[in-house]
Amino acid sequence: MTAPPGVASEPASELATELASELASALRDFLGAHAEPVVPAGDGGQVWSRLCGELGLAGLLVPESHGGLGFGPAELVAVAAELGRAVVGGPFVPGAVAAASALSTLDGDCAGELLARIAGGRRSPVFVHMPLAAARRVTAESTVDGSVTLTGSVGPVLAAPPPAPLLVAADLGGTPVLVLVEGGAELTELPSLDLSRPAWRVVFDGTPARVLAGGDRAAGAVRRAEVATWIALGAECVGVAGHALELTVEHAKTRRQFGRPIGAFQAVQHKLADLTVTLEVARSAADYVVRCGGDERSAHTLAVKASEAAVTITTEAVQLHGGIGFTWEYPAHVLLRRAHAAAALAGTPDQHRRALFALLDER
Amino acid sequence: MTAPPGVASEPASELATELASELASALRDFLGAHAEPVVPAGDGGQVWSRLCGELGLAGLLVPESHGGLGFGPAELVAVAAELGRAVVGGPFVPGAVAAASALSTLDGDCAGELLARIAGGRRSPVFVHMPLAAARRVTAESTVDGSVTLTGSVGPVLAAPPPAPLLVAADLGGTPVLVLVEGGAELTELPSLDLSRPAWRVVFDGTPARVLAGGDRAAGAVRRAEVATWIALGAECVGVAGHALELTVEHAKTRRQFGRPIGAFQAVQHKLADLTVTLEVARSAADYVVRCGGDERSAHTLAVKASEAAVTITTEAVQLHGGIGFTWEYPAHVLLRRAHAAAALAGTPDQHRRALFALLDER
Amino acid sequence: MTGFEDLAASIHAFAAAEGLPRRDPDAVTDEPGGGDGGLARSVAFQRRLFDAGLAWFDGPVEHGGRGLDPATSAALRDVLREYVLPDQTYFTVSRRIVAPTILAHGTPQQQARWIRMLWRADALACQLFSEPEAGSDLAALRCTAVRDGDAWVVNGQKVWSSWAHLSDVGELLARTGAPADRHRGITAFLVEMHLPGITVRPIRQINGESHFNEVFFDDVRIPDSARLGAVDDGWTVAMSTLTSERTAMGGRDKAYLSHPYRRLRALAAGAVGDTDQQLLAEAWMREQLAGVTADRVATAGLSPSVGKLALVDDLLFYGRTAARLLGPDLVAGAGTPGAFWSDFLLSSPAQRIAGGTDQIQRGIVAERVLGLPRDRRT
Amino acid sequence: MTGFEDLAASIHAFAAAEGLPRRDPDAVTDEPGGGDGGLARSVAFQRRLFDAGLAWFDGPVEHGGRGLDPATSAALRDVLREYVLPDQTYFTVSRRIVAPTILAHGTPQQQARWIRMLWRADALACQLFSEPEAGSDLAALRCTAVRDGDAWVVNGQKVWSSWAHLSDVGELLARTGAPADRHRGITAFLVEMHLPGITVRPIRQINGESHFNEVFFDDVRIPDSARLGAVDDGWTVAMSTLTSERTAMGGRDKAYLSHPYRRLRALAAGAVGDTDQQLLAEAWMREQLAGVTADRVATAGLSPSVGKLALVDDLLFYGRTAARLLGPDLVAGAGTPGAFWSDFLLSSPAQRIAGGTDQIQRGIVAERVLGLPRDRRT
Repeated sequence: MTAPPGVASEPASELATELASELASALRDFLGAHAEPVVPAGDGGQVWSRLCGELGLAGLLVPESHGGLGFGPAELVAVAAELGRAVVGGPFVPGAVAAASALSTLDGDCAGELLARIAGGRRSPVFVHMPLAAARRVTAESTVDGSVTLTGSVGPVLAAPPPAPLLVAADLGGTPVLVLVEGGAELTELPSLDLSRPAWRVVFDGTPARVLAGGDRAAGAVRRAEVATWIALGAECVGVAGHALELTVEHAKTRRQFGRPIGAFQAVQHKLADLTVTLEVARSAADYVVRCGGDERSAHTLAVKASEAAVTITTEAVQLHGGIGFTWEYPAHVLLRRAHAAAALAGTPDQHRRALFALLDER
Repeated sequence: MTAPPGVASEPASELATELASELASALRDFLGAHAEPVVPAGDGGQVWSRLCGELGLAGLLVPESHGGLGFGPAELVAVAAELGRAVVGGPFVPGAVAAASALSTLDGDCAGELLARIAGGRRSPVFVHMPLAAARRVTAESTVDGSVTLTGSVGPVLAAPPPAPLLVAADLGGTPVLVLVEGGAELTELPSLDLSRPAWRVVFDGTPARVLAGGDRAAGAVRRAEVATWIALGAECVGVAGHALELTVEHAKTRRQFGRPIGAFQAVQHKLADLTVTLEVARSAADYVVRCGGDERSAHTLAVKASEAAVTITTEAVQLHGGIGFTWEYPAHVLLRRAHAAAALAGTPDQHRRALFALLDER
Repeated sequence: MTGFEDLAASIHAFAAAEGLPRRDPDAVTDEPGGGDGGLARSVAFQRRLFDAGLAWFDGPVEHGGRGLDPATSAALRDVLREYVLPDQTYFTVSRRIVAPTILAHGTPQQQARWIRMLWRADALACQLFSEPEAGSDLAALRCTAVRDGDAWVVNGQKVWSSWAHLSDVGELLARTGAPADRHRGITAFLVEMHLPGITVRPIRQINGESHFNEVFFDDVRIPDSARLGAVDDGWTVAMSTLTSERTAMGGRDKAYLSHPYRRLRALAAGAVGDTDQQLLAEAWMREQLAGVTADRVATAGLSPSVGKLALVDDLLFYGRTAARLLGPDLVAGAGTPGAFWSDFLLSSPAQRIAGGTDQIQRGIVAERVLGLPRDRRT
Repeated sequence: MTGFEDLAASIHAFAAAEGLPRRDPDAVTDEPGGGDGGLARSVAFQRRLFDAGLAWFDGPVEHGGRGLDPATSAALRDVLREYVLPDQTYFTVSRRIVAPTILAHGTPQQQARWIRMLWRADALACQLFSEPEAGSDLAALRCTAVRDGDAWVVNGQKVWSSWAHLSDVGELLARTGAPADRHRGITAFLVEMHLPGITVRPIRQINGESHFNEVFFDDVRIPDSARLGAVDDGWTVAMSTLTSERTAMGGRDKAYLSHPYRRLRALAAGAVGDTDQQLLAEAWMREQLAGVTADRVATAGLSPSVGKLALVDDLLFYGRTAARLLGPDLVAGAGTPGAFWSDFLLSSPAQRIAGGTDQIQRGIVAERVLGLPRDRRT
């Protein structure tokens, strides 16, 4: 068995973990000042834009040689968890995570320029891809001038509105290719569950594109982007779950019924204890990703455990809040929406377990 | 879609249901006097023998024309639940249920005589069969004198020790046959989980047998026996689960910790409430079998819901009893053992759900 | 079954005259949550149904019912369910929760005044029970009713009142004794919702809709003739209402999600993998058993709280299963199955709160079904 | 990491001299529950290991430990775990539960007397905490110790005491104040198990084995020098012991079930269906994460109660999964995987009681981790 591709090939050093925790703490302060309380509707990506401008987060995974922060899985996990916690919008996952991960595997001026664009935050590309989808849905055809045209569609996926260039995984006569689309794709925003971050459907109909890589290099770049996406969405879910549990514990301490805080009732206490265990197992999965240097198996593990934890905890959070949790104004549903959407877009736990078993049974 | 084969083809009449409930009540009185408290070790089938002798239960499903009680699914469910409740041993399932169900579908003197033997309780045959097994494991070969010889093995299965004749489903050159083995099979008792009722491995090695039916009639007889087995083991599980919950509720009312009965603690109350819901859903599944006249889909449903309920409730019962539930002398583990064994021998819930989906998707 | 055949024939004839479409057993059309099918159409239909004598089979004859036994009535409702009816969810509180309470506890005048109107959809009713500080702990309610001659003056706030914005009458619980008396100092009333001093303010829900309301009482005068039950005996009335509510929530008449199996089956296109087969078979079983359990609640004395807890578990399973089957298509936007199930995932949790939270139901099962010692709540 | 390389080399050399087989990462050999590998062999091995300075990496040097930091020690234990060792389960209570308590609360004399002996397997220890009427409610214990000059006289009964039938010393909790004082009137002692008046009676367990005991005290005289901690301050000592116990139960050193993934994988022969693939992948993930969680308990301040609850959930999952994969082979009799898993299904529930029940652990998480208001227990 060859080493599975991952966000990085080395286990995280202790220094990296320390850095990650400082980064998370700075981020939480920033978001505490600018993004709390969680708002029901999207912020149009404003918070994310400020994070890029003020903290350079767009370049999180971009090598320092291309103007980025050059961070690894430890920092990715820490940052994504904080962004999830505050339900931040914007193209963090498809751009700073997926596109940067894919491009980092490639040489060449074009990839380098795109990475610099990501770090600089202008005309940054986003990677549009259906994780774990059964079939590649976009086909490429060669044209006389050496470029290609794309036909097909992907979605729902995370993306960014035009004029963001798109990185697309496509099939060119049986060979995988990674291509860049600078315009001409039709993007439809899907107004749906997660009000803070829409999903998109992207349709290509003879859309011109430029091949960045083909064959094994394309497949490797795509896989790296996928793995990073799973890690980012999984870590977001850890943040969402932690926030939902905190809100619920706080509610249990302050809401009084039958003459005492509802958190003094054993039924509520034990339910919250069980949810704590669920959350901590998901946190262990985040730690596991860092320990494994973001390898593929750990990414599947985080995607499963974190998305299940986020969905369970946000669902129970709504219930434990009673009527108030069921109102539009209270943030419980904002977290529930993000949990479901992130889980859906990361690929279902069933798909991840299936893919993981295939890796385990390879040898 | 043709009507699925079942224990009986008609939905239960109200009269049948009334009869069933009277039968159950008589049986509980009898077992209360002769089989309580539950004993850790097997009783060698003594209680079952008395039930056959005094209440004629061996002939439960045998038509009245052959000396039986001629009952249907309502009574089967009621009786099996009481036998499960008291963890009664003996060849109730492979004999009174499975063999009688298979033979009831056949005409002919031989089948009639075997049914009469079941009702009479002497040299009664038992049906040995792997429910939901992937492949038929016994092959038959014709001999010159018109009978057949069997080769292969089945097990773990419910059976009865020699000299009980065996009904066996076998494959004769691609055609299913139902055969009778009057001797010559090698039976090994498997001393295992359920101390009150061993499982068996049955090996045939050129064992002479007599063909009772072939082709569709054999397949129909086998299917009828299977469906009846699922219903009987499922209903046993309902009885086991109900008994385990009663013991636990009683323990919660009497065991005191922190100055009050543990059943006054909300955590224990809510756990017991959840187990009650689990039990009642399984009881609804038993009712559903009766409503559907014991059809195949309802049998799968009962097998799944009752075995899951029995395993869950007996497992939690052991936990809720604390240390005492973990001792050999206390009956909690006897119920746990029967629950696991009945669930294993009925076919796993996964197998039943798979088979059920195939039926649902047939049309 | 006396009269069954005749009445079934009447139903079919009525349906033919109304042009009601047969319910296609393979079609999946109903929406969960309901209440969006057009009130006027539902009301008009309900009046014709009632006038045809086909709305209330087990109701007393003097109030417009047919006076039939429960089993026959259930069978007749099944016949009616063979047709696609206009949205019935507006009427659940009126017919299945408030009307039975008035029948059990109301004066002959109150019964004559309201019951026929509620069943004929000439009036809609709501419950006025919960308050911001009295949810699960209903006995902590603070809204007061103070006697003033032959009237009562009501002040306070209610919340989570379904359909209050559409209702003509509300079943109000108000404090008439000292707060320390808890459940002993409460009286029930039937309040006309159009009285001066009543303000109804819809609450925007998690899914953007508004079926719940806050209701404010500011010196609202109601006559003593509107009192339901004895003074300070409102707790008895309330418990009877809540039992009806739990029964209604788990009953066949108001399945929160119709056709769960078929809805989910439609999400698994092509060759269904083994895991999805398992999920779908489980969904099918749950759907069948929910019907049996509802019948056992209605006719065999099974605790409505058991039925409601089983229902809640089913709803969680259906939601989770839909998310598993849909994958990314859960967020596929308006008009798709993803949008339907997104709304379901957001709105179904209300079933775990309304009519008593899961925790309250478990407490009821523990104490009343299992006879465990009373938990020290007060 | 100072000394790591040298000590790792020493371990490999020791293992070679002992002829210890390498643990085959693909083999699945250990048994759950343990304690059936032969006490004499385990004891003799443990003495040689201790004398080689390879038994206790993070222990104080004066008691025979190496005085290394936790991370290095954990890494060295991982090196040792590359080999198949004689059954270590006899020693868990001695080394991981009682010895740390003596280190934290014992006098210098008690430490000198016992700690080395416990780590060198010259003595085995047991806990004497639970009583028939004091299980989860440990503060209700009734076994008394009455002062008599420079000694204490102990009377009463203990129960569920693991390995008491093999032990040389027991950590006893006895009532020295009034029963109404509850946890304030309890004192801890280190009782030599061979004293006159002590009777140990094994309890036959659910799976037919006997690792637990009842222990009876009949006018047993113990010197005051055997007292652990201050008079009436035994609760502090007990809490420290219980924390060690919870940590030990969730730790890597005593994984209750070794190699769960490989054991379960071996049950699925041939082409593995999708449902079974899902179950196996889930088992693999749980196995990996249990290791991370145990490390977080050991080094990152995660509550041992969280670790223990996660472990219990894993054990339930493994048992259920084995039953699903085995089908009828669960009852296939002695010497088969079915027999192994049957025993597991019977014996693993003890993990949900020992060291504090699931309910007790949840209470600890609620109060100490989440800071919820104290539940009214006393």
